[in-house]
Amino acid sequence: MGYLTIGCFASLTGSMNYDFLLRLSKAAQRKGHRVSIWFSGNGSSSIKKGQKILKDYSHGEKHLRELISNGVEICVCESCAYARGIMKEDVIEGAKWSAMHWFLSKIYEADRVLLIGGE
Amino acid sequence: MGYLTIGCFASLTGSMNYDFLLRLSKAAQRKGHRVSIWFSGNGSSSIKKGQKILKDYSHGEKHLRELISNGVEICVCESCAYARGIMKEDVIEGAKWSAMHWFLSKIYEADRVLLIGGE
Amino acid sequence: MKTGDVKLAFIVTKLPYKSETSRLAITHALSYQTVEVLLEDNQTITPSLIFVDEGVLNCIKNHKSMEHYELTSVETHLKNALLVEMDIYVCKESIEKFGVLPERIVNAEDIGAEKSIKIVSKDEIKEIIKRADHLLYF
Amino acid sequence: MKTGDVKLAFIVTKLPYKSETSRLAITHALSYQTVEVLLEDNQTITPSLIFVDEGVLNCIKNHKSMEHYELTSVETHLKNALLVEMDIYVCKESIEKFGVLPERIVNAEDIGAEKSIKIVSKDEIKEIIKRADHLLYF
Amino acid sequence: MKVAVFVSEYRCNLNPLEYIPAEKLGFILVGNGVYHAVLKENYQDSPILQQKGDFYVLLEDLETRGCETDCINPKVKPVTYDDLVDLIFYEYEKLMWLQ
Amino acid sequence: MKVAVFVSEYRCNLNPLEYIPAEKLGFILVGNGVYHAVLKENYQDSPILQQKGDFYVLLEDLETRGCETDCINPKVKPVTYDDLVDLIFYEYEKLMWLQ
Repeated sequence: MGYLTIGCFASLTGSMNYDFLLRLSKAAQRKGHRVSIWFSGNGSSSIKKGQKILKDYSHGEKHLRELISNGVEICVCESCAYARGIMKEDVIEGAKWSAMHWFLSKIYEADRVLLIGGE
Repeated sequence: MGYLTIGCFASLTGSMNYDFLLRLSKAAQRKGHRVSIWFSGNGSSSIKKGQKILKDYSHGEKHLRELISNGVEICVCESCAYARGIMKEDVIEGAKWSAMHWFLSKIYEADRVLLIGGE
Repeated sequence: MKTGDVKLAFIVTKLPYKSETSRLAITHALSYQTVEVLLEDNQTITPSLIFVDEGVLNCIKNHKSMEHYELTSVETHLKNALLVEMDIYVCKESIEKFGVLPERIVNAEDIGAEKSIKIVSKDEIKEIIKRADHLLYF
Repeated sequence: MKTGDVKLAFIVTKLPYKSETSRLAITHALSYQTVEVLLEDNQTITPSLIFVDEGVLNCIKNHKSMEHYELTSVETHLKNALLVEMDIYVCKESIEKFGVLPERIVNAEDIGAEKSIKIVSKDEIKEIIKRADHLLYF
Repeated sequence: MKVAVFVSEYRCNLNPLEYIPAEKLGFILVGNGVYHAVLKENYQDSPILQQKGDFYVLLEDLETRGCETDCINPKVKPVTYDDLVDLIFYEYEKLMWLQ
Repeated sequence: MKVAVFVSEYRCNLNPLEYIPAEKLGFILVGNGVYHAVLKENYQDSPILQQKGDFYVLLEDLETRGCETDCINPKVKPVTYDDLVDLIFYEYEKLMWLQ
């Protein structure tokens, strides 16, 4: 099976790019592929725990937790998170907290790389 | 003097629209005008306290506090904030927490209205 | 103190779902219903909700966002706006430009509302905008 | 286990400052310097940083973002990349299209770096991209 | 090089496509990119569909926006998320997200 | 109606401008909108500068991007944040943010 590394720079709420990422990762994982996800830029707010589920807004926490429990590696850019007032203890359990080289190291191993932009 | 009501839908970090809002509000307030600011959509994360100041990222907390202490009214959309995992107690002191009709009521009184978009 | 009615034009120029833009335009317009708690008795706000250019694509029926993404559709918000009899306008030239047939636009009858979305010309929209006290371009 | 060198093309197509896009392209490319802590001895990464289309406007000198907005400039990141001798390419056709003179582009001499930004043709850029193992379009 | 380009916007700058050295190019229409598959602005195919390559549209995103599958341009093949995964791993080698 | 249009992007959809019933129109170039004031893409003025109206560019944003003030198109008047406030209150009545 293959290995897909995704970089997500899109913001959490209201951006369907983030919803796309969650669905694509689930589908890839379900088909037996390995998946790693790097959250950077405005994407870094996605890993905050305690997001209220309002039906008017994308709510990814449930999906992220499911991905993590199924073996998908998820990591957030520590400086991007800090700059948004998100501390290490705010991050959902099982998500990693690292510097940008984490993403590069996952790209090293990957068969396919998709960078989802933030604009 | 005049009264300017601004709606800010742009996200905090990396969006220079937010920096524009801060500078424009300061200039208007300095010239003796009344200013109200409504944060909605991705703009709602701007009012989170404890934002780390990193020189690579826009950091508005200091400017928001200054605006508030100079009499600028600042309010965040409660449902937009909730959806991002931001609770009422996370909001910087002096910022208001209300529903969308707050913005409309400030528009009612305003001489000029500027809605800064979030795309 | 200002009194009387203030007319607001909420003008949607963006596509649905890329961001929250069009959704927030509708929900902000809808909030006029409760704004009286913050106004005096002789103060009122009247919103118009206007879809132009790509914004008209918000008004197509049968959004399946809840099924696929567990997300309230823009269509649902639009129907809420119809149910409270807000004035809603869609630009005729824009739907023609994109090849959207008028019957594909959300309509009041489907939900038993009294007031329909009006498909009007660009010139009529300019007249409505001209009468507004403030413009809110989303 | 994979060994050897992996070539990454960081391709910047966006303007500076609207969002963090171009800044993050450079800082992510720069992080190759410390990635060895996460790799084995026989594994290396070599980035190229490539500016095309509107992206070339990131490479203009004398950004005053710190003076006006207390914000590190994209130019500073670019100079850091030059100081560590990263390969940086700017599309010749793009700077010509926007009427930017080559002397307005950040250069190594100004900061005492050895390696300069290279202004190269679109065809050369396609060759560099062709040799990359992965593409990162920012 | 076989490159899959994800198109998630309706208005997008196509200039970056000129720098892709691809023998095989596929366009995957997702998000608001699905409108390229169904709209005929001023009676014309979208500039994306005038590119040389194969075209796919994500059904879930099409339906989210109320677009009907019988309006899909005949150049474009409807796909699901599961199909996308196969395209990524078995049909293309490099991926690009067009903004 | 006197309308000031804030332009904060370099690539932007100008169609919404067709719906503004303005007797007097001003374009205020801020953020990445400042490039309209200084670039001549393919030797031409930006489509924004080809609109009918007055043009202003925010100096702080121009300098942030390394653009030189002697390159400002003669159609465009450089302004500061303080000037902007006066434009908003004394020259125009309605404001629009073009995205």
